[in-house]
Amino acid sequence: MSGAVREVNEELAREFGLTSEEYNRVVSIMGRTPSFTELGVFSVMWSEHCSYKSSRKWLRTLPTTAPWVIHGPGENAGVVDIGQGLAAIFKMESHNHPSFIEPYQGAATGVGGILRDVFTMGARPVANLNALRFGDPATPRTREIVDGVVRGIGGYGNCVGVPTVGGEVNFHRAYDGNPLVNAMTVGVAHQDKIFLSAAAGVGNPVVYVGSKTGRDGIHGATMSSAEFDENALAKRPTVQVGDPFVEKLLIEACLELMATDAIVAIQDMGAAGLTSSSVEMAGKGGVGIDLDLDAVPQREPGMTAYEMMLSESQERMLMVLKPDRTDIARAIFEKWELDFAIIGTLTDTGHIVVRHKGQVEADIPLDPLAEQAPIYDRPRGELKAVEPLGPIHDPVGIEQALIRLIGCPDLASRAWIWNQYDSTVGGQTVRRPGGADAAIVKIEDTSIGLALTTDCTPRYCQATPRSGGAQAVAEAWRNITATGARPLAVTDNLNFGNPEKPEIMAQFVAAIEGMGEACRALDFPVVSGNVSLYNETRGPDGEAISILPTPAIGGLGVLEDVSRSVGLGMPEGGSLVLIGKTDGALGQSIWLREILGRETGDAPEVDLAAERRNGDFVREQILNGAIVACHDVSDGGILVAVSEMAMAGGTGCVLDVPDSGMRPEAFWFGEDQARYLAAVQGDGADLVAAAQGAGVPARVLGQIGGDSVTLPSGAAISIARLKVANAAFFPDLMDR
Amino acid sequence: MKAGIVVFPGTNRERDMAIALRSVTGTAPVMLWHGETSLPDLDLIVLPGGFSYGDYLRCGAMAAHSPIMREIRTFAARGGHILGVCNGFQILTETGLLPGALLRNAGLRFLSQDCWLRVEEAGTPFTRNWKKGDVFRTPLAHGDGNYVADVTTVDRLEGEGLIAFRYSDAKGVVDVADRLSNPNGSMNAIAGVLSENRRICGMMPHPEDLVDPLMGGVDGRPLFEGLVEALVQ
Amino acid sequence: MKLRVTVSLKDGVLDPQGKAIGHALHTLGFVEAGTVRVSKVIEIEVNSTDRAQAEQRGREMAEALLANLVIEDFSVEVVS
Amino acid sequence: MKLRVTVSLKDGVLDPQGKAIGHALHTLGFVEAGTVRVSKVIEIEVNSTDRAQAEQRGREMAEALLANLVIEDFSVEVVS
Ligand SMILES: Nc1ncnc2c1ncn2[C@@H]1O[C@H](COP(=O)(O)OP(=O)(O)O)[C@@H](O)[C@H]1O
Ligand SMILES: [Mg+2]
Repeated sequence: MSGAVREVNEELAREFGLTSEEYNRVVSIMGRTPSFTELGVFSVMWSEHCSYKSSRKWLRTLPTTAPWVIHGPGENAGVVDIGQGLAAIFKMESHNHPSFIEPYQGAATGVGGILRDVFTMGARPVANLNALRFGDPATPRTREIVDGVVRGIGGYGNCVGVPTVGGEVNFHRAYDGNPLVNAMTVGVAHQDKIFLSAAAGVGNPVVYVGSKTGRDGIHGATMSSAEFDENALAKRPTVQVGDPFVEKLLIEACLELMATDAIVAIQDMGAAGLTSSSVEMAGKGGVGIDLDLDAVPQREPGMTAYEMMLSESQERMLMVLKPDRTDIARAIFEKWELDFAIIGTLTDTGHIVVRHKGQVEADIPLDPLAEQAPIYDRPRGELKAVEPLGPIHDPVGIEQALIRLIGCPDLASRAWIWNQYDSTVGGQTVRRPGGADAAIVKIEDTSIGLALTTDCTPRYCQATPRSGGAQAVAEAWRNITATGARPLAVTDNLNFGNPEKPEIMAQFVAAIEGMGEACRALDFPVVSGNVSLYNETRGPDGEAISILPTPAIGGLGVLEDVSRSVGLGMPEGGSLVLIGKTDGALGQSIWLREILGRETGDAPEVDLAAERRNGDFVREQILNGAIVACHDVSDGGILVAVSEMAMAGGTGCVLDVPDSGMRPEAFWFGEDQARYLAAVQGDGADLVAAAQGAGVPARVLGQIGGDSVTLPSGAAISIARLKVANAAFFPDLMDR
Repeated sequence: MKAGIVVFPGTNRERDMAIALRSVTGTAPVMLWHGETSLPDLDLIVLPGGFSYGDYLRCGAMAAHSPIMREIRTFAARGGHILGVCNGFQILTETGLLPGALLRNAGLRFLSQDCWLRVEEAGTPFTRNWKKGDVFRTPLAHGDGNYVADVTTVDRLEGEGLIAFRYSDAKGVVDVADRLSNPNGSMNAIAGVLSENRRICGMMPHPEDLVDPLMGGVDGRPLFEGLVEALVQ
Repeated sequence: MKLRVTVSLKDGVLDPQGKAIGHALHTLGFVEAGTVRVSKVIEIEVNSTDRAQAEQRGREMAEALLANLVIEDFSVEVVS
Repeated sequence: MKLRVTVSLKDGVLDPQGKAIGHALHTLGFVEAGTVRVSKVIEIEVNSTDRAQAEQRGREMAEALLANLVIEDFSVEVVS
């Protein structure tokens, strides 16, 4: 998309991503043909990315409140009360399309963007996480993308000095042409020092800070809402480059300014840059805004109004200041060697007026721009029927299957990835990646710990979107619970295909219904999130391939006393207890896929009442000291979970379970939900009895000790062997 | 012990360092802004980790020219004690206060993991609470920690006992070619070096991130406790 | 024979490193320094006697590996 | 006027990046590739009309900041 001004008509509007009907609505709002810049503003504000036009109706069905929720969706990030007058501020956001085009910069700027959403509210970022989905690992392009994305996330996060403490990774060919890069940031602020984005005070100055504006990423917002096709690579010049050094300065400068009382409102310039930040700030505050683009710090000569309004140059923020405080603010930004410019004022006109070189380039009434934004109730089709599970046989045996599962792309050790992320900077990381089901970060100068996780099992969502959506929420809740923390709230990142296809819309709605149900049952409201649609690739043969539906959940929990958290590693002696009911659900299991090569059957059933009961029991037993190590049972089932605990702590386990009458592979590798493995001192009888009293199924699974995982058959699989099998995948793929 | 921590644009481990120092001294160290042209009365100056100036051009190159570095040279010339960790070590080599240079990690990737360090020189203010040959664990987090110096310099460091720490395995075995125990490929597995007067120490790993059992151990504490004992007379 | 492949950021693409260097030069008193851009030069010894062919191979190397064509341009010279 | 300062690792200092690129080129089938060395080129627009003086200033910039003489060599050209 060039910056050259062209004649405005319906054809241009369509190039900008508006439908004919949407264009007609623009003309009627304006009462005339819009200018080139005005059309640009409408097209980005009404893009899927900014307007949520296909998803809004359904997002509204999610529960968003709880006594501890301070700000739910609608602000830059969600805010929850974590005690002692403090708040956790967090959000997750996608950078899928940019990361396919330029993996390093796409992922890096994704991290930069989500950091800004959090510190713009007054929080110091204390942790980053990322949820990644890549294509078939056998293809060279997947390797390039993995390499670039991991380097990009590390390159940005390490430099800004925010520890990257967790995340998740899956591989599936459905992501071949469309990887998913979802980044999450968590920050901490004082509850009485939270900054919002609604502008106020006619006459107040509008101030631009950060980096200069270049021609980066113009029309990024519309691009990220467009399907991918063979021409995707031709759209390359819109790639933005991140500067984490400037971001670090921006964090420090903003936090320093926030300690004074100069700021009326503040918002990062994210997608659709100056347009969305100014329109949203003025719109939320019910005021008008005049912008003078001559004052905008510019990196390149000859930029047009259109280009400046749509530029997605990184590391920029927009603020409304108290007029008598601009000098204080200027001094702070100059100290940090950042640009600072007064580029406008708030007005009472209710319009956004954009001036450049003596011309009015845009004059748009804000109310209709927001209120008449399109919102669609897109038709929903039938969900694809699930392929029946089919007959089960075990061609390899339990021991062999375990070695294969523990080394497969979805279960192999992720150390190769997290070893490239600084997870300790800040000196507050209590449980690092791989150390517990959720990362634990202490809040400096307090005893409070935050438990953080991201979760989603796309293959379940593909098979049964409703229970897949519920399962993603339940697993996040369970992972937090397994550390002893109390789950508080979630942020989500809903990654789906083309919503104009009825079957995709059906998936989307079913997944949200499942999520909502789980959030309600678990008192785990959604406080922020992001939607990424049109995640499809059109191959050269014209066939559109949609990603697996991937509603990634970012969960946050709190520990009043962080020293009570538990990790995965089992201490020598004592017993391992299985909490929760085992029916041997093999549908959509990893065992089925890796051993029988099938992706069939229903996803495991999610019994939310059992989740709640079992989880509340486990948390109580962790906090009272009975459970000394804990791990939820998820991908790969019981035996994989036992092996993960054994590898984490270097202590094995002798498994001793009577024949249940169930097929052994179903017992050991089935993926029934709502289950935990709990390590206790002694023989486990006390915990089993306590569980019985609470109506929670529990049984002793074995005795902890030794350097092997020993099966009831007597077969001993050494931890050393497990580790070799587990460690190989990433280095073999990436460093060969 | 009066300690000061220098903050450059892009420094990001100053808080970690402050926590570690405060936990052994009981008082908060002072933060020193890179633009300052005079120093308060101090027993110890710490150049902490991070990405001063984004690590652009070469790690530590731009910070080495900050106004405060002139004062720090004077402080060093008067026999002051200086600890440089990670980016701080890089800055010390860029200013010439310590010999050698730090290149890209041999594997060309950023590394964030625990490593083992073997104490090579006991009895310095930085190592007095260890014995020669002691092994301790510490996190490292860097992209450019591959220590190099010309052969003459390395021979001199080795000969004069100016190698403070070497990367090793958990048992203290050093194997320069082994990427598991010498992760960044440093020459002679050198992880930390001393100035001739042994009052300046630069090291890549982060002992300041392992001073609290909650964070997984206290292996880094002896360094800070030793400094307090050495510098409070 | 030796190939020299120069890889630079495309015009208009932000060069954070160049920006920081320019700033540092100013601080050091090199006030005449204006825009700074940083490029990479990759010198490759090649076993070849045909200059034109070597240059062609250099271009192929740049496209396949040395340059990221999304944000970078390159040029190839045969220098000896 | 534009200065071009080329900064390369001294002979004898191992260049891990060059080594990795050489290895990758081989993997991609560029079997003719021998030793690979990577250098940095820093281009600086300068406000000057005197070539010799500009070059002199370029050398000063390199010595002061752009090169680390412990491990690197540099050369300076005035290119326009
Ligand atoms: N899937 C979702 N669930 C809940 N809230 C959402 C979801 N998607 C977006 N939101 C909320 O909508 C608002 C706008 O989101 P977004 O446009 O992504 O923010 P930004 O402008 O910072 O990029 C935010 O408050 C966000 O938390
Ligand atoms: Mg925002």
